[in-house]
Amino acid sequence: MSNTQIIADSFPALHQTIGDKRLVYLDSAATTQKPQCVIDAITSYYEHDNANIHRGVHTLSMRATTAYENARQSVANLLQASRKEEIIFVRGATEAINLVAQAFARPILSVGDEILITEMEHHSNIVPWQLVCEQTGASLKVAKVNDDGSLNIDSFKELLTEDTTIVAFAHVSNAIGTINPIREMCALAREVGAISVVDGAQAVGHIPVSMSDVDCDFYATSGHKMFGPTGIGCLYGKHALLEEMEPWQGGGDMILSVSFEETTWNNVPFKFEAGTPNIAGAIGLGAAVKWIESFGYDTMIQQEQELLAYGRDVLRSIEGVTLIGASEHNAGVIAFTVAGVHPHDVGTILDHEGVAIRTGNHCAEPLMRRFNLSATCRASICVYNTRKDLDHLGSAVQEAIRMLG
Amino acid sequence: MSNTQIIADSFPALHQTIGDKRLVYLDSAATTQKPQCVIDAITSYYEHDNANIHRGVHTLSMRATTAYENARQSVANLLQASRKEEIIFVRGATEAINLVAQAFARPILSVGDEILITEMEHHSNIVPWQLVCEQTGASLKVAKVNDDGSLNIDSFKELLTEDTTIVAFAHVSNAIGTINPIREMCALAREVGAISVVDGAQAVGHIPVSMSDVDCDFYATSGHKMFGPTGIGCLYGKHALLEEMEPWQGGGDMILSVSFEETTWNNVPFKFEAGTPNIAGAIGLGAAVKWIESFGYDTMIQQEQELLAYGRDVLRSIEGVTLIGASEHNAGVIAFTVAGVHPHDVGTILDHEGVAIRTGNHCAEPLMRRFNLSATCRASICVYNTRKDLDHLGSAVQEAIRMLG
Amino acid sequence: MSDLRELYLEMVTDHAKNPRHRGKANPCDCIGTGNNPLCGDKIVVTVQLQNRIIESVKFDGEGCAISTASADLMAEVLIGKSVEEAKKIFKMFHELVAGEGTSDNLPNKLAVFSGVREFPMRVKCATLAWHTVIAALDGVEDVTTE
Amino acid sequence: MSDLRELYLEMVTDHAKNPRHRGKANPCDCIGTGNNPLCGDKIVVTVQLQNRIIESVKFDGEGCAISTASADLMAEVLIGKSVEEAKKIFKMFHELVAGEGTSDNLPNKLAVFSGVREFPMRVKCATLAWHTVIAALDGVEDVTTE
Ligand SMILES: Cc1ncc(COP(=O)(O)O)c(C=O)c1O
Ligand SMILES: Cc1ncc(COP(=O)(O)O)c(C=O)c1O
Repeated sequence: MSNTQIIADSFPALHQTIGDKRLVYLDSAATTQKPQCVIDAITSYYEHDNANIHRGVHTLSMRATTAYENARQSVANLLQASRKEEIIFVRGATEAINLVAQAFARPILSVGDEILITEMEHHSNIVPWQLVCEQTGASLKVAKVNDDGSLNIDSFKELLTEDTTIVAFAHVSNAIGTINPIREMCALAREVGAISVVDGAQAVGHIPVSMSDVDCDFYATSGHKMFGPTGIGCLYGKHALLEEMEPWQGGGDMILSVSFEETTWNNVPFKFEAGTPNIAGAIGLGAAVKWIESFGYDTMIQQEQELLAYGRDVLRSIEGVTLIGASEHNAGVIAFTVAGVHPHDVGTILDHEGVAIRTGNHCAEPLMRRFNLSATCRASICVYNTRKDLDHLGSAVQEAIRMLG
Repeated sequence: MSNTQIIADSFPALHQTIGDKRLVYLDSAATTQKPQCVIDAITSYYEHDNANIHRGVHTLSMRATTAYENARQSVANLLQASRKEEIIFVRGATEAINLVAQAFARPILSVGDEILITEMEHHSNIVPWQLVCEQTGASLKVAKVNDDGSLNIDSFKELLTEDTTIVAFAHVSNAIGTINPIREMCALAREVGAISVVDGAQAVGHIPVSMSDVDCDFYATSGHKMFGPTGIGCLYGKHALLEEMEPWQGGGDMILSVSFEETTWNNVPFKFEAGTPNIAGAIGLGAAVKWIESFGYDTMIQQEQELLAYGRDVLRSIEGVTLIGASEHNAGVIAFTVAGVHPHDVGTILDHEGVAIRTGNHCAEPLMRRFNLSATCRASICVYNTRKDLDHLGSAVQEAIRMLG
Repeated sequence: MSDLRELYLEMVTDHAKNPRHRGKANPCDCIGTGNNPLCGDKIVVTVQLQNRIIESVKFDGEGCAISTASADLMAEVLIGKSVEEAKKIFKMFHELVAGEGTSDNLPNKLAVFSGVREFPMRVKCATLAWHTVIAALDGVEDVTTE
Repeated sequence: MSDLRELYLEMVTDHAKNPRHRGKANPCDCIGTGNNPLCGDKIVVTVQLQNRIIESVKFDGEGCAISTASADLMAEVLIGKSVEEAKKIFKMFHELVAGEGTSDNLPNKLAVFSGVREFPMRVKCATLAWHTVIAALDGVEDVTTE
């Protein structure tokens, strides 16, 4: 049995038909499907260990606490963080970035400070900075994107100045798949004394990510995009920065002691995990990390790159199809348009053929505008996809052209 | 088969032994166990419908969106909100209260404004207000608690003045179980023009809660305390207030349109749900609501009150045991101390007997201080408990006294 | 599985490809902007009124086949109708595409959208122009179908 | 299931009930405050030093049996030891209760805490006083075991 077959077998949701067509899931950039081991970890937690954590003396609470903290360690290992306390569990990349914007940036920003982002950011890495700019008087700068979808590094360098306090950018673009040279970008940020925030939502689970190598200050991830459950994600932060920061939310577990006169914060990472966290989510994420590790990034990259090249060929060979921002260093995301057929109609027709893609602005309106588009079609690839899936994509697109083109 | 048996059967985690003792779970105020239907709803979502919501044209995305929005409707029905848009999905009660403190209170508070809370609040309903007081210069007032654990309503009335901007209090105390007269308290708040925020974490799933009856402005709940999954909860807010408020977090789904010059917020409730939400969590919560409804509050109250009375009797009959704050209007929470045995040791010995209770300050340090205690034991009752469970509690406490008393 | 051909009837694709009412009403008595974040589409609807009778409806902006055809056929149908009639028609149209009503009392041309009921994700496309024109008539500027 | 009697040995319960070293060292050369949010306990440890030799250790505050007995026996063991020896003993003690080491090289009296290793939730109780005294010796004021 092929590697691909083994993988496909362990994802229950992939084994279904849409109408009378086999499901071809090419929307993993929106959310990945979950391997059985992740689903089982959640079920098993609820069926055997369910309890609140950290404050309990009883056995279930101890088991739940251990499982939750082991998940933190697993994530720390996967990301090659130097210690598990650098991993804060949040709802997802969006909350992670908002946490940095509010708890780290807001207190230190004022008029004259600049935040540098790029034209290819997801709304989640734009709006939190717009909000904090409005709150503090800081201003937002935007580095340009080249026609091929790669970052215009000259524009980035030009806008990176002594006034730049924070630099925030995607590791991998969700809309077009560009892989940014984040190590170099973080180094450039450090040179001007700026703090780097990397939006890794689309990277983890696809390409290796190492905090010790990248040397960024913050890194945001979403569990549901790396084979884990919804409602869980991580913020990595350098320990020294996390220590300095004030908490963001207040509540249980994030304090050492509360009186009406004075409240003492708990240690990192608990200081940032107010209230009962998504315990089952963290445990499911831990299982997802184990799955990624057992599969191995080498195989992953090789398969996804191979499928990316194949998928691009399939689409390029169809008259009327234009690929958008198909850069050289690209993850498995193929953005395209079809002449004469609106992406939304393409999406409906593809769905009818069993092919699930995403259409629209992909929460990246400014990037769409950069390419003079209001919407695109996006097929995103994951290890469980096959060449056959991309063949289906191709024939479904041809069907769309036949119907409406 | 008795009602109680039927319930007990549908909670898989309750069917286990701790060492060689049957598990007696009396820690439901920390988190409730989950009925099989909730676990199945989560599993089924991941195995069949898993997709990101709101922006997809394909079938899975449509199914996921429908299930997620149906869950919102279910919660709205359970809470008797006037429309489903008044329900915002959050991580839990803690995040709900922080959302109100930051997105509603922070922009309107300034020096001279007062926030009134009570001595029996959970840290999650204290610290967010302390933070916002520090940020705005507003000040925190604290209504007293009587010796029997009930709210001192005179103190509450006295502290409620024209300067009071926000009043925040628990529906049910997690530490001692007091049920507060929230309808009356909200009416008093309205009289002075204050906004009422009710912390309902311990109420929903135990006693009926009706927004249309209570007429509060905000109401916070945690899914994991009402038979639902971890990582999900709701903030109810009056529609007009939610409309007025600025968003709290920025990201995907909470905006209508983003440009670097201007960003337009989405409608309520999406404005407050930035990023991919806990989709599986919301769907699981929807299933929990269905479970509560099918069980019915009448039966629930009757059973819990009966068990409360029985449990109090069991403990009162043991020499050396003192009940703490055992008020007349009480939910199924029994707080107690054992002469000569520290609560933490009680907890360990009970665990050894299979009895799971919580010990410590229960995230209610100020209340502990009010009773001159640093910690208590807390047995909390849920519909799946039985008299036999409470008999076990009694004999385990006697064992603790034998060993250390 | 529902049939795609019920959604993309020839009349729909024809109006989508060759809309007759693109542009801006002149004079323009009211204007509305609609937004469907799902498609990334925006539409501007302009109306010329005379004594609360619609003289002309025009729309502009890019959209999918369903929303374009719907806007165009809406314009066709609304000309000569009173504001009140327009609202009544919208109500019935909404019920039709949401699967809660029939096309019995609707202007004939709108019946081609019956197929939308089988595609719930497309209901917003079919109703965007309608929401927008009603908002324009009510004097509200921005609407969204999400 | 581990045996409770291994946790609550007679020596432990005796020192918990009748601690010999409650109070405040006088003169007090260093002081530390420890905090175990799990029990809601707080402990204050005071130390009298003479040329980096511990002359006296006292503790105050309320705690569970394990943390009280551990504080009391710690005080007993540390008297006469150098700061460096104290740190070494703590390291071994921590390994013992965390289940990573044995009591072989530990002062005899501390061996009674071997049972703690079977109760992971109680490790923090057994080490609170130790963390606090080390912090006091290092000049750090507040510690927590969470
Ligand atoms: C690049 C990027 N950043 C951030 C996010 C936001 O992630 P989430 O919605 O899980 O918070 C996404 C998800 O779409 C993304 O693709
Ligand atoms: C009364 C009360 N309020 C708030 C909370 C906080 O809930 P969560 O930890 O689920 O955010 C709790 C939970 O312990 C509680 O009992």
